[in-house]
Amino acid sequence: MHWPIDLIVLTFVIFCAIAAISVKDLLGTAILFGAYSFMMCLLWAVMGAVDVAFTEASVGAGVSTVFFVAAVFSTSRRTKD
Amino acid sequence: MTDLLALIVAKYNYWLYVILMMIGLYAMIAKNNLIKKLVGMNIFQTAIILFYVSIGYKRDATIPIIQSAHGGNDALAAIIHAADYINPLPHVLMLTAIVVSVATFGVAMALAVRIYQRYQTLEEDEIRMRLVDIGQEK
Amino acid sequence: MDNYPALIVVTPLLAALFAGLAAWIKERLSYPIALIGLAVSVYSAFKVLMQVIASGTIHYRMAGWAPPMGIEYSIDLLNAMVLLIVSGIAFLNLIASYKSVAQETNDRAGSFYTIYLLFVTGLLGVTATGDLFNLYVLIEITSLTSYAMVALGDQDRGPLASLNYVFIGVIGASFYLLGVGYLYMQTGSLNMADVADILSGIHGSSTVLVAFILMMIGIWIKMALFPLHVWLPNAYSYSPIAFARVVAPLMTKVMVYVMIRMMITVFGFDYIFKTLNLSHAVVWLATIAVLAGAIMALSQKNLKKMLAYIIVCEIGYMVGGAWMGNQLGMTGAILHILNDALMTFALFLAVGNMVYKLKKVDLLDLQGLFGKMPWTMAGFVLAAFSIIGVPPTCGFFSKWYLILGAFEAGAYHFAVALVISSLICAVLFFKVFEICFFEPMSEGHGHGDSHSLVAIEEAPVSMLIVSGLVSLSLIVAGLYSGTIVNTIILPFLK
Amino acid sequence: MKLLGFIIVCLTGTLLLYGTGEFPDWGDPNSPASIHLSNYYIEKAVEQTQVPNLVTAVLADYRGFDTMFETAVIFCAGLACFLLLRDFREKKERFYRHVPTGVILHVKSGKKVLKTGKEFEHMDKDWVPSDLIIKTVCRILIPFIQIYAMYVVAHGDFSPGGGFQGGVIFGSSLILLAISYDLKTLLKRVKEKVLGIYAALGVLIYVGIAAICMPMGGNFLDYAALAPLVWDPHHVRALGMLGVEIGVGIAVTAVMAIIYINIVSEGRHDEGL
Repeated sequence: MHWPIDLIVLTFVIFCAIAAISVKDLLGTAILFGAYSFMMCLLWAVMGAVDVAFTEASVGAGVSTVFFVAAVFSTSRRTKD
Repeated sequence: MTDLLALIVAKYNYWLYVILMMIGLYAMIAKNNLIKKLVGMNIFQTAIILFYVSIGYKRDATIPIIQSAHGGNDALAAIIHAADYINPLPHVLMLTAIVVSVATFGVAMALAVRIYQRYQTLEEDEIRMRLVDIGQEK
Repeated sequence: MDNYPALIVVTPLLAALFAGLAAWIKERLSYPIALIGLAVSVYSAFKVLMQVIASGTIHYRMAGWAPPMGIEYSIDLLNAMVLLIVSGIAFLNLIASYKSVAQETNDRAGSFYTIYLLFVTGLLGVTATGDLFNLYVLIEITSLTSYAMVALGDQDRGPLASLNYVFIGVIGASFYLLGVGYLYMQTGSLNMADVADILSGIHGSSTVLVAFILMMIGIWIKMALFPLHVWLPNAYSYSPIAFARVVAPLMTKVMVYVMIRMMITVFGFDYIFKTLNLSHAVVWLATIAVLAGAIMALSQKNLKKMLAYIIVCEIGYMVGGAWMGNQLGMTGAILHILNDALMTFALFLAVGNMVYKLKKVDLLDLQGLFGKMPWTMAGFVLAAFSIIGVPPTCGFFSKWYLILGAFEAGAYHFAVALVISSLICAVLFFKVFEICFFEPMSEGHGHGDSHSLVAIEEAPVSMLIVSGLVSLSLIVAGLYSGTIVNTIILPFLK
Repeated sequence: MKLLGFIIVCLTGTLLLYGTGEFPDWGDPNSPASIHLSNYYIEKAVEQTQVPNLVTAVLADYRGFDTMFETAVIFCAGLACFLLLRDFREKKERFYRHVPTGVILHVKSGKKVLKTGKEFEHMDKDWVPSDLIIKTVCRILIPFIQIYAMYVVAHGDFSPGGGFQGGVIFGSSLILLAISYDLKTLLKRVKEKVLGIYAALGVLIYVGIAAICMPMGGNFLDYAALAPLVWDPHHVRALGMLGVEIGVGIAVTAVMAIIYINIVSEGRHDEGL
């Protein structure tokens, strides 16, 4: 029964989303953002959307996080809120 | 009680997509740091992709790749039951949406770097203060 | 060769790619490639319009698949007219912008033309497509190119204005995508015609209502209707003038076209005005938009910002006309798409000439401009009269249809708002004329005789010719508006 | 601002939740979305296009027009990053490190350039002592990532994957080279001009294949019209899709590299992460 897996991954997704927004350090946000994308990719793989999961893994978790970290290195890690 | 559980089982996926979208929308509007707003934007877009993918899902159906036609022998490939395979159309649409969201994310990151080069900060209120100073100088 | 519908959209895309290549190999080649690309596009848009007038709607199947399976272009009268407007204005603007691009983005002119062509491809694609999701992808192309171009203008405020534009633009496009998702969930198809006849069966369901609301909010954000217009003034006044001249007349008008396409083709007139009687609420919203746009334009110190708020006011006209519910209002709205595109283009061409010479266009810098730049100011005056609604020019006729429609539908508040906003526009433009004409150039030693021989420094000839051509076309469009309505708009509304 | 955000979020949230009232149940096979069009794709796509992976079939053939504009979006993002960030002004002063002694030289005049090699090496603001393990592992790993990327592009028809995923993986192998060594080695190996040309060339391959169908008699993007050109007319659609996927892969690779290089070095293409 794959029903519980779906629920567990969904709770992780929402947890990562809220954490990525409320964390005070931008590099922390970058890592949580990567984790959020990876959890979404897991969720879609469970839901049978294999191509979308592959794209999200390579594009969302992979390259977006690299751009994020690169931009944070070019600017600043400091956030006020 | 049981119909409530059935209702939840039937619809929880859509409620969660709405919650995710609202997290993204809230972050985009209320957060002060520009890059935090960008994270909110990306969460907002991935929530819509989750909604599309959950439209196409069929219970106990396999992924939309037809194995039987591998050899190309058309006789065997004739009998394909649509109910066995997941609906491929939302997946196609979402491949486009993911690529569009990454492209927008890359351009927005480039803009954030340009703004930091000019104002040495990414906080919305600090930028507005420096804008006012520039306004007085001109 | 009946591939013209595809040629309209594909030749600018091919020209953009070749210009992108030329930008790296030999920079000077990208401008002629851009010209050829848009010339072919204008020619095929004209041929398609003639074909549609002669033989009705053209159906062009992409990749040869039948409509609901593959993507299909179904070009009817409304499509063909807007396509010709978009490609014509983009082509004329390209001719006029050679010098101003060389002045503003000096070392990357090749890449500027590439993004400019991609923007025009996006607009043409949005107008021509018959598929809901294809419309989303093309809206994304137009938005992405305009995010990039807005940031290239003013060094201080350009990137910030562009980033705000990104956030609001993404919210708008995502709401539209969500609306398409809700519709797909209820109908199972993405082709506009196919969705329309499935929808006629299931009018009652709340999902279709929410889908309609979501799509309208998304389109209104992209159209900068009053409460959602926050991004437009900064975006248009801080972008390079060569780009502002093409985005100001076209982007918002094409989104008005998309709204009308959704109302007529996808959801159907009777669904909107019978089952959910929203028209009164939206006409009130349009009235507020018209008045707010005009009043905010009064308080502006920069000419470009002032024109941006006038665009917000014009959008109120078109939304009010479209939602009136009767044929007169809709005719007025569609005619106003054509007229407003021409008027705004003429205004921004004149502003482009001023920016080319004066670099800064605050109202205080425009002193004595009649003496210095007589031809540009002539074009500006003609365009200003057209916005105010002086009879020979085209602005008057579309306002006339809108007012008639308002009276017929009993929406007197909208008619009153139209008249008030025309008066406010008159006040605005005469304030500008007064600054340009009467106050002498401040030579710094008290006030010499006001009509001293002021050296005429006109804008380059190419910009002048285009500006003059477009200003004259205002009068021609005005005189021929009767034929335009009878041949194109009325048969479409039947 | 926070209160305004909260109000807007609650309003849209209730609107959307009201909308989910009449949704068909999650995952039932006869919801309207999975009856009307998707049955046609599932039953007919394989015999019409000889491509087992239905998603790639619908992506590149039935709705190939969408994917063409999607590649244009990618090309546009790369061009936008180039236009926004790239500045060709040379940096005035440079830092060099004398390898044997570890002394750091601060060269003020832009014209004096020391030869980097055994004796001197470049120093930049995020300089990290070069770690032998990372360098050797990445040097071994990168070729295999690139082979895997090409496999993903080529096998888009049979297994999940295709132009975008393969292009991104190939692009990230270039980024891995820039991170493990430094940006200069990547720019020495892959010139900026080459990246710019490949970005435009990839999309041109896609649009070119689609545009050739018009003079060959078919509608735009109709692969069947390309039958005379192809060595195996029965599989013409599958081969057309493969050509299109290769074009997309090239474009996405170049664009990912352009965006990364411009963001990390803030447009000066000299030093970075």
